[in-house]
Amino acid sequence: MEWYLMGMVAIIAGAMVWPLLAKRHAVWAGWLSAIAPIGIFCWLLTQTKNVANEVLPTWTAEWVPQMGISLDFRLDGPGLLLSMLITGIGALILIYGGGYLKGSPQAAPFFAFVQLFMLAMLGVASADHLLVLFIFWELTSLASYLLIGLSHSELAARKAALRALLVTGTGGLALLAGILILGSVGGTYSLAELQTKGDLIRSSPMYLGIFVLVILGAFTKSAQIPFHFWLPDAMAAPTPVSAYLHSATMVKAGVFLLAKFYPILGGVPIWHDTLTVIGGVTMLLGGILALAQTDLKKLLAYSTMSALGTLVMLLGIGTDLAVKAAMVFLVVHALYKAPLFMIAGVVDKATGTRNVTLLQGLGKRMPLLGIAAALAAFSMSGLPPFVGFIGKELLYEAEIHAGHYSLLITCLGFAANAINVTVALKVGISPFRNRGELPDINPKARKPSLLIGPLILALAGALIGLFPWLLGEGLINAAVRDIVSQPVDSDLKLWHGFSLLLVISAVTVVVGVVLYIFRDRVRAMVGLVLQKIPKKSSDIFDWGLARLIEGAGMSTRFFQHGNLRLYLVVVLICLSSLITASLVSTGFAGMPQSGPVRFVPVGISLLMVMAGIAAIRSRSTVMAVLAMGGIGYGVALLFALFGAPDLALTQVLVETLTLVLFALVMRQLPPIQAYSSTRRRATDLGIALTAGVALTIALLAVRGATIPDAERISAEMATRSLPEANGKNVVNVILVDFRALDTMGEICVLAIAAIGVAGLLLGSGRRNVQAELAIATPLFRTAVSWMTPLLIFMSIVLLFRGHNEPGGGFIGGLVAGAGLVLRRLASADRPPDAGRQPFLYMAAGIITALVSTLPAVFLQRTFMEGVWIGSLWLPIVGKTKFGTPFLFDIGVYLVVAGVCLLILTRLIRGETLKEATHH
Amino acid sequence: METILILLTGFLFTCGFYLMLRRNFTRLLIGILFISQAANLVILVVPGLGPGFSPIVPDGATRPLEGHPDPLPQALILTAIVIGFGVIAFAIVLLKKAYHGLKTDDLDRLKETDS
Amino acid sequence: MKNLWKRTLFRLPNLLRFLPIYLREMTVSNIRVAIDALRPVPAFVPGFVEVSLKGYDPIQRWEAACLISMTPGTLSLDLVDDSDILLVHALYLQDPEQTKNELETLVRQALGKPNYLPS
Amino acid sequence: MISVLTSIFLLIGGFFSLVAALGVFRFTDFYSRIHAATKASTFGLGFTGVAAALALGTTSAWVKMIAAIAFLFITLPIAAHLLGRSVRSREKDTKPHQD
Amino acid sequence: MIPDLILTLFEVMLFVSMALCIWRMAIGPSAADRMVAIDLLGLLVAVLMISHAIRTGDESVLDVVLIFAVIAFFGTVALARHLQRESDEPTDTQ
Amino acid sequence: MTEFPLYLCLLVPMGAAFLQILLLGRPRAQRVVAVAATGLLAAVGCALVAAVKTGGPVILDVGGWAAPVGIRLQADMLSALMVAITGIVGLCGAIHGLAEIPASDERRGYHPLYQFLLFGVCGSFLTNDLFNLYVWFEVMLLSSFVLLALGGGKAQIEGAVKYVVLNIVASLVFLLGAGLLYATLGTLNFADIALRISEGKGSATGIRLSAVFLLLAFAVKAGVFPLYAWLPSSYHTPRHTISAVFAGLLTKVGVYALIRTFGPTFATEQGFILPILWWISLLTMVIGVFGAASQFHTRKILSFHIISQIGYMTFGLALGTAGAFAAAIFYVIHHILVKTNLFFVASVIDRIGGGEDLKKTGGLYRNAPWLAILFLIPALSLGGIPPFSGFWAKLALVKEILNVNAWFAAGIALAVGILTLFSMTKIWAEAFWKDRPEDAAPMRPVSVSHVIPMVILAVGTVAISLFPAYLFELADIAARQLLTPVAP
Ligand code: NA
Ligand code: NA
Repeated sequence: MEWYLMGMVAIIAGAMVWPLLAKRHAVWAGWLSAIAPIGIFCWLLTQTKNVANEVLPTWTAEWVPQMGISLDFRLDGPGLLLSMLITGIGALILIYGGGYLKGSPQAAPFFAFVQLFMLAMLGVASADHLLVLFIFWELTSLASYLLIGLSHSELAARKAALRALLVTGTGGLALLAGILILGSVGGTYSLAELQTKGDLIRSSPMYLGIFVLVILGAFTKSAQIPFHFWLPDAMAAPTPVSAYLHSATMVKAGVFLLAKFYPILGGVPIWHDTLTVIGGVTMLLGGILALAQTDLKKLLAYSTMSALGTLVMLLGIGTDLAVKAAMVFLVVHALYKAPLFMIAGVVDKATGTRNVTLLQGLGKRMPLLGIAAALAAFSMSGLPPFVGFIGKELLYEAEIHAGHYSLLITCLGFAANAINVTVALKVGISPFRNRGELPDINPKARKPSLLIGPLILALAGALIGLFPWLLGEGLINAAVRDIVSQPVDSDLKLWHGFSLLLVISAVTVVVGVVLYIFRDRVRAMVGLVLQKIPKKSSDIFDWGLARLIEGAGMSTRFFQHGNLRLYLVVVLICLSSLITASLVSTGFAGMPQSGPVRFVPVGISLLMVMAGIAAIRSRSTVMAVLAMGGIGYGVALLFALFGAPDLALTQVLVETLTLVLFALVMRQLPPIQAYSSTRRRATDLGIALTAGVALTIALLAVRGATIPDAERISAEMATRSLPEANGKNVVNVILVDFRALDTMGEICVLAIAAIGVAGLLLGSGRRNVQAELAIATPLFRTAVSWMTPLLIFMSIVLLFRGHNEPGGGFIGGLVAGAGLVLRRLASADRPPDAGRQPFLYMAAGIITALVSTLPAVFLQRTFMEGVWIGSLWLPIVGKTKFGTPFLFDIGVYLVVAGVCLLILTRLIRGETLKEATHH
Repeated sequence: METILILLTGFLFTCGFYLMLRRNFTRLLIGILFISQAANLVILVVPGLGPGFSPIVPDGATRPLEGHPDPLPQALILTAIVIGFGVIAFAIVLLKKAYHGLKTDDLDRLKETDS
Repeated sequence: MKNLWKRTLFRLPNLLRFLPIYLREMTVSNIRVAIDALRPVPAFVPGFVEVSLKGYDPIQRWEAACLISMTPGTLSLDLVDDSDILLVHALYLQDPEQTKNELETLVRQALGKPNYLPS
Repeated sequence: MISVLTSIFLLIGGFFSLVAALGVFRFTDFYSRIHAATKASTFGLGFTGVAAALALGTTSAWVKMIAAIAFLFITLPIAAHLLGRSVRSREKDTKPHQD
Repeated sequence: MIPDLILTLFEVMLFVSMALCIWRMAIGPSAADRMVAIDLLGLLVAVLMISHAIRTGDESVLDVVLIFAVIAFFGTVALARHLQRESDEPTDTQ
Repeated sequence: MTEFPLYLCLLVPMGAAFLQILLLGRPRAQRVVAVAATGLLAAVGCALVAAVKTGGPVILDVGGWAAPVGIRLQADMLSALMVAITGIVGLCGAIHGLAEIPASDERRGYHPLYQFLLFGVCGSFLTNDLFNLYVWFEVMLLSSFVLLALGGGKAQIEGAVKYVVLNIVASLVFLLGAGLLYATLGTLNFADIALRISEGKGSATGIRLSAVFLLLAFAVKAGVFPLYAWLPSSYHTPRHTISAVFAGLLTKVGVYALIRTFGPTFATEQGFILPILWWISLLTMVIGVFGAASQFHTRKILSFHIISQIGYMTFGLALGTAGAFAAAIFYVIHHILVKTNLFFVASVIDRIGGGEDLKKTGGLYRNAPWLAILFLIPALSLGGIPPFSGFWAKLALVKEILNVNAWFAAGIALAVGILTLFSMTKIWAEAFWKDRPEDAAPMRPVSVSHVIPMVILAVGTVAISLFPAYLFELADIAARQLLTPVAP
């Protein structure tokens, strides 16, 4: 098995190497790339004995233990058979493809993707772990997508590739689901183990689900009705690809999968009925559709579909004989279909057309090709002594012994076989017959590499026909044995003697020939019938896809309408419903606990309500902004009233700064206009009220049961603040010590905001414009020249006292910032740009904050732990202890001051410059 | 007292929501400000209000007076206020810029970048 | 502005001497406003007067402006064209010339004679 | 004694605050409103501040309140100056402005 | 030590004052009027804080008052500036 | 000193931000710092993963105040993984930025903001404290606001308005949630919250209400249906570097917060929250992929995909089992790598293909076959094609879904997969396969800095694809540590 896997590695390595060569020397690339698959093929030949004797090559390695996935490979009968097709035909296709695509830009990707595909197929053929198998399975779809799209300039090719991908991809996902369920039911993903647990699976309630999902995977891959439509489209791929993927190997993967699952899922009526019916219908329909074609590749494609139907039907019948017939037919079909495809490609290349009604006389021009074509066609027609004859005999035998519907099945099979004969004649004989004028041949079509593949395969068909034991004892018996899970021992024979079968065979050929003779009339008739069919499955698929995309577009436009107001409405609705759901599910904890009502806050609340109503009702921008300021001051007052002086201070400062910001941009925003209709206003009010009421009830509910103070983490903070953190102002100690990390983030937020504001405003005016500031009156300047130093002084006092009394870095920084900005405002002679100064403040602040964390690190203490140096008595401030938390607070102070300075000066300057350029 | 202040915050929230749903930039901003004021107030009120003095250790004591208000929500609010200031400062300038770039302050006309 | 602090210190005694006058003026001013605010119809005769601050340096002008704003019925609005003429809004402007003189006297009382510094 | 004094100061402060607001509310033109706001409010805060300093009786309370009052003396006239000036410059430019 | 009645009386006076301010703010008519009103409102808030300090004896509130007295000026400056520059712009309409 | 790498994860971006502010106006130096700092962050992040793998969660009580009094930083495997991936994505973004970000943006503060963004993201991942998380969210959010609006294009500003407003509202809801939770439980530390809830402290109403507030806030940040609107409005508007880093990291911080909060912390609320999340996630998957299927603009397609994929991640959370958490964590890591990479590819498509409108671009397969490969790796991975990392992520998740016999959900998850693949093929077919239209905008040169990040991320994706066991192991550890929080 190692050789096999090393071969796979060689192939994937080749997929990376040979494309590089193929750009210039495609033929060489073809020959060289065939080495690896030929090597595997040879190794496979050595293994036939072992496999026949049930000594199966295996290999295993751990891969993803968490998912229960190991790289288990195991080459059983069907696997060996499929592997030989993949490598044998694959090698020839690579050689053929090198010749076919010489000089084409498609050559390089062809080699890359075909070898990727080959790897994937070898994986499918040999994987024992179902998920590993699935991985390779999906890779085949992917490779197929890329290969169908090789002629990607054409829309048709892109569409065909997409169809194939979507159909097989969807099937693949179904298969994955089936595998996962199967794995959980069977307790293992090992095919070998599962094959011994067939009874368990079949009796499981999940059986039907598994079955449906698995056959969905198989049917889409093997182009069974109604998923067949992607296959004829896939003929948009270059011929070597069609020959390999869409006739010999990939489409067989579905059949192969069914064969592998037969011991697990097979032998149940539903399996039998479904496969037989779908397979039979596909077989017949493929044949009939083939009759309507004139394009060589389309002809072959539909007949391939018919053959796939046959195979599925045989696995449905499920008798030993049917399975055997299936396995034989699998090989037979590959041996004639692949060469016919390749021949069709050469014909196309030689003459520039694939239309059978136009082609003739090629036999004289290309005799060797003609021989190969004839051999393959005879095999396809089921004439002795070709292997096709053996296949057909077995087919009929299986069909006749199919049980219940054997007569019907046989008739269906008869029809399909007869059509096969017709197709064979059309493809393999008709173009080569001489009916007068000989065509001109493109010399590019005369290359040994183009001929060797068809010849070898066609000859192999003849050879095996003559010596059927080549195939029988080793391969077929082993494959059938592993599918039906019991030893079989029957030889393949070319000659069964004169029997009913022979008669049927003969009649088949005769009917086929007759159909061929009247081919034009038949085609017209079938065409007429097909026209009557209103909707084909490809149409349904396209229609469905179009509706899906349309629906997707509609849903997207519905949800992503671009209206911010409605986005906010959605948020509010979600909020209200979540609150409602929570309250309904838990109920109220109790009536809200409320302390004694105090007169002042109640009054303030009433005034705030007044301001709020004013803000809503007024259409004056100034009014709205001032009302907002009023509310802010009210909140500050409430903070002060409930023992939060630090908060009140911060709130007052921030509120003022916000007011200043608004004042600076207000003029550049338009006056408030009444955009909304009255009705919409009413709706909005309703929504706002709903959300507001829900929120209020939620808050009251939470207030109904809060945790006692003593159990809060703050209790410990209050106790430890002075003794351990050397600060009397617990709030400040929390900010710079207990939760200094919050503050660290917070100063960053401020710095970011400042940089953002500066960035947004950068370049919003010309540089070096001298603008006289209307506000910088002499009186104001004089006043400010007093105030700035005072404010800075106060800010420093606030900073130093912060640890013990209201104040601290933030508050101090805000005051300092206000002072600095005032000074800028008052300077009449230049625009108030602070230049790099605020950035330096910010940087200095951040580095100070960072440095304050270092002593602890150097002293081997915890990150950001306070390190205290000693205490100092300062005027006004009093006795204060100094340590890293204080240093940290200085950092905060610097950042905040820098931020205020940057934001405000940039705003003022942007505005001023705009003014200056306006006039 | 808490109940009354919760009702007040509810009122502020409602005002804020309503203002936010208007189509003007200015009202949107003011709506956001209302909501953030209310949110700050909520954090102070819901855990319970103090009697009026602050959580500062008096001279000679080792911990704040008995019955002091919870200092932690105060610290949280302080952080939230400052962060809110940064955010609002940016938002104000952004909307100013938006008005200059898009030549409208009607939010309903901002539909170019969606699907 | 360099000598701001020095000059301020230099003038401190002057300022302290002036404080009582200032407080008196303010009290009167406030009572008048109070009366008018409580009256059914305020007895205003509003108007503007221009007070000359010629010879005073910027700080003194500022002091003068503050002083005038805090005196009864008058409010400093602006230095006209940023010069040394202070525009004052008065509430009880029966006689503009008299008001102007009163104000200029008040300023001189408070700030001393102008230095006639070159401006 | 101190409490009586405090009470009196407090009430005077309240009274002048009320006067300021009444003025702003009742006076008919902008200039008279700003007159009221500037003068009476200084007194309002001044008296109340002294009352607080008396009531608390600490040095720091006195320092803070005197500083606050001093600041008001500096800032309020300038604020009035700025507001009044801008209104006047508007009146010069345009006809009386309705907001 | 200060009679509760006096304090309450004081606070009522302040409330009335503040309500009047808000009223003026709401009715305008000019932006300058509204600004004067908010200016005064800020100051009244500070005054009310002082009474709280008297009630509780907690001096820390006085720091807020001090800063308030200083910083309110800053707001006025910006508002006045807005007013000044608004003169040549389209104005708010009621 | 085992916690050394832990706080280095914060010090590095913050120190870098400091340097970048100092160096404003000196772009060369800034660029060096940007790459060096992000590289260092990536290295430190990986070191942290290694440290956690060998020694268990790394815990640091900041300032020496033992949690829950102080803020605890905690690097369990989940956090460490997220930080490491943040470093890697940050490095890639920094390199891509070298080629893309114009000098004008650098003057506007791109470099410090970028570092601040990473700072916020790392902080969010490392903190074990609810309010501290709020602060980190804000750091991250505000820098993202600015980065989004940087450059000030019309579309950018418009997108930024929606992004900013909706995210501000979400932040306020978060703040409320944190406040209510503190009122109810008296603590902010995650582990302590879990402990107190399990001890039966706090009112059920309070706990539930704060839980739904947090749910709403994180759902907006994560971009979950129907709260994702800000994302497709804005993510396609800024510079590619910026949208790539956003696409990789930002929503995932929301997902991370959801996992952290509703995984172990609000254990008792799972019965209430997870069913909601269950349906929401399914809708997110579907509506998101519908959006992607209907668009014809590379970054819009990719943006809608983010939403769809978020649905998978939150569904992992909604399942509520350790295995599903592991799957969700795996999914997050995979998606960050892949999605960032796809945005980088979109950047190069924009340059070579002449725009982002798929109808007006093409011919890349012929013009830039290397780009085809670099696109296919993340695209196939996103589409869930085996054996790429996206397949493993979906496989793990679907397995968990099937474990609870949720057939419908499994069906949706798989069906959305095929639509994902469909919309990826749209980019492939239009931009790569289709011939270049005559009127396509001219090609612009591509520099090495455009390509290096794609290669780094593609190598990462391939590594996860071929050796998923390593990441699964880490995800398993992460899920287990997540569900057994270290007691405060
Ligand atoms: Na976000
Ligand atoms: Na994202």
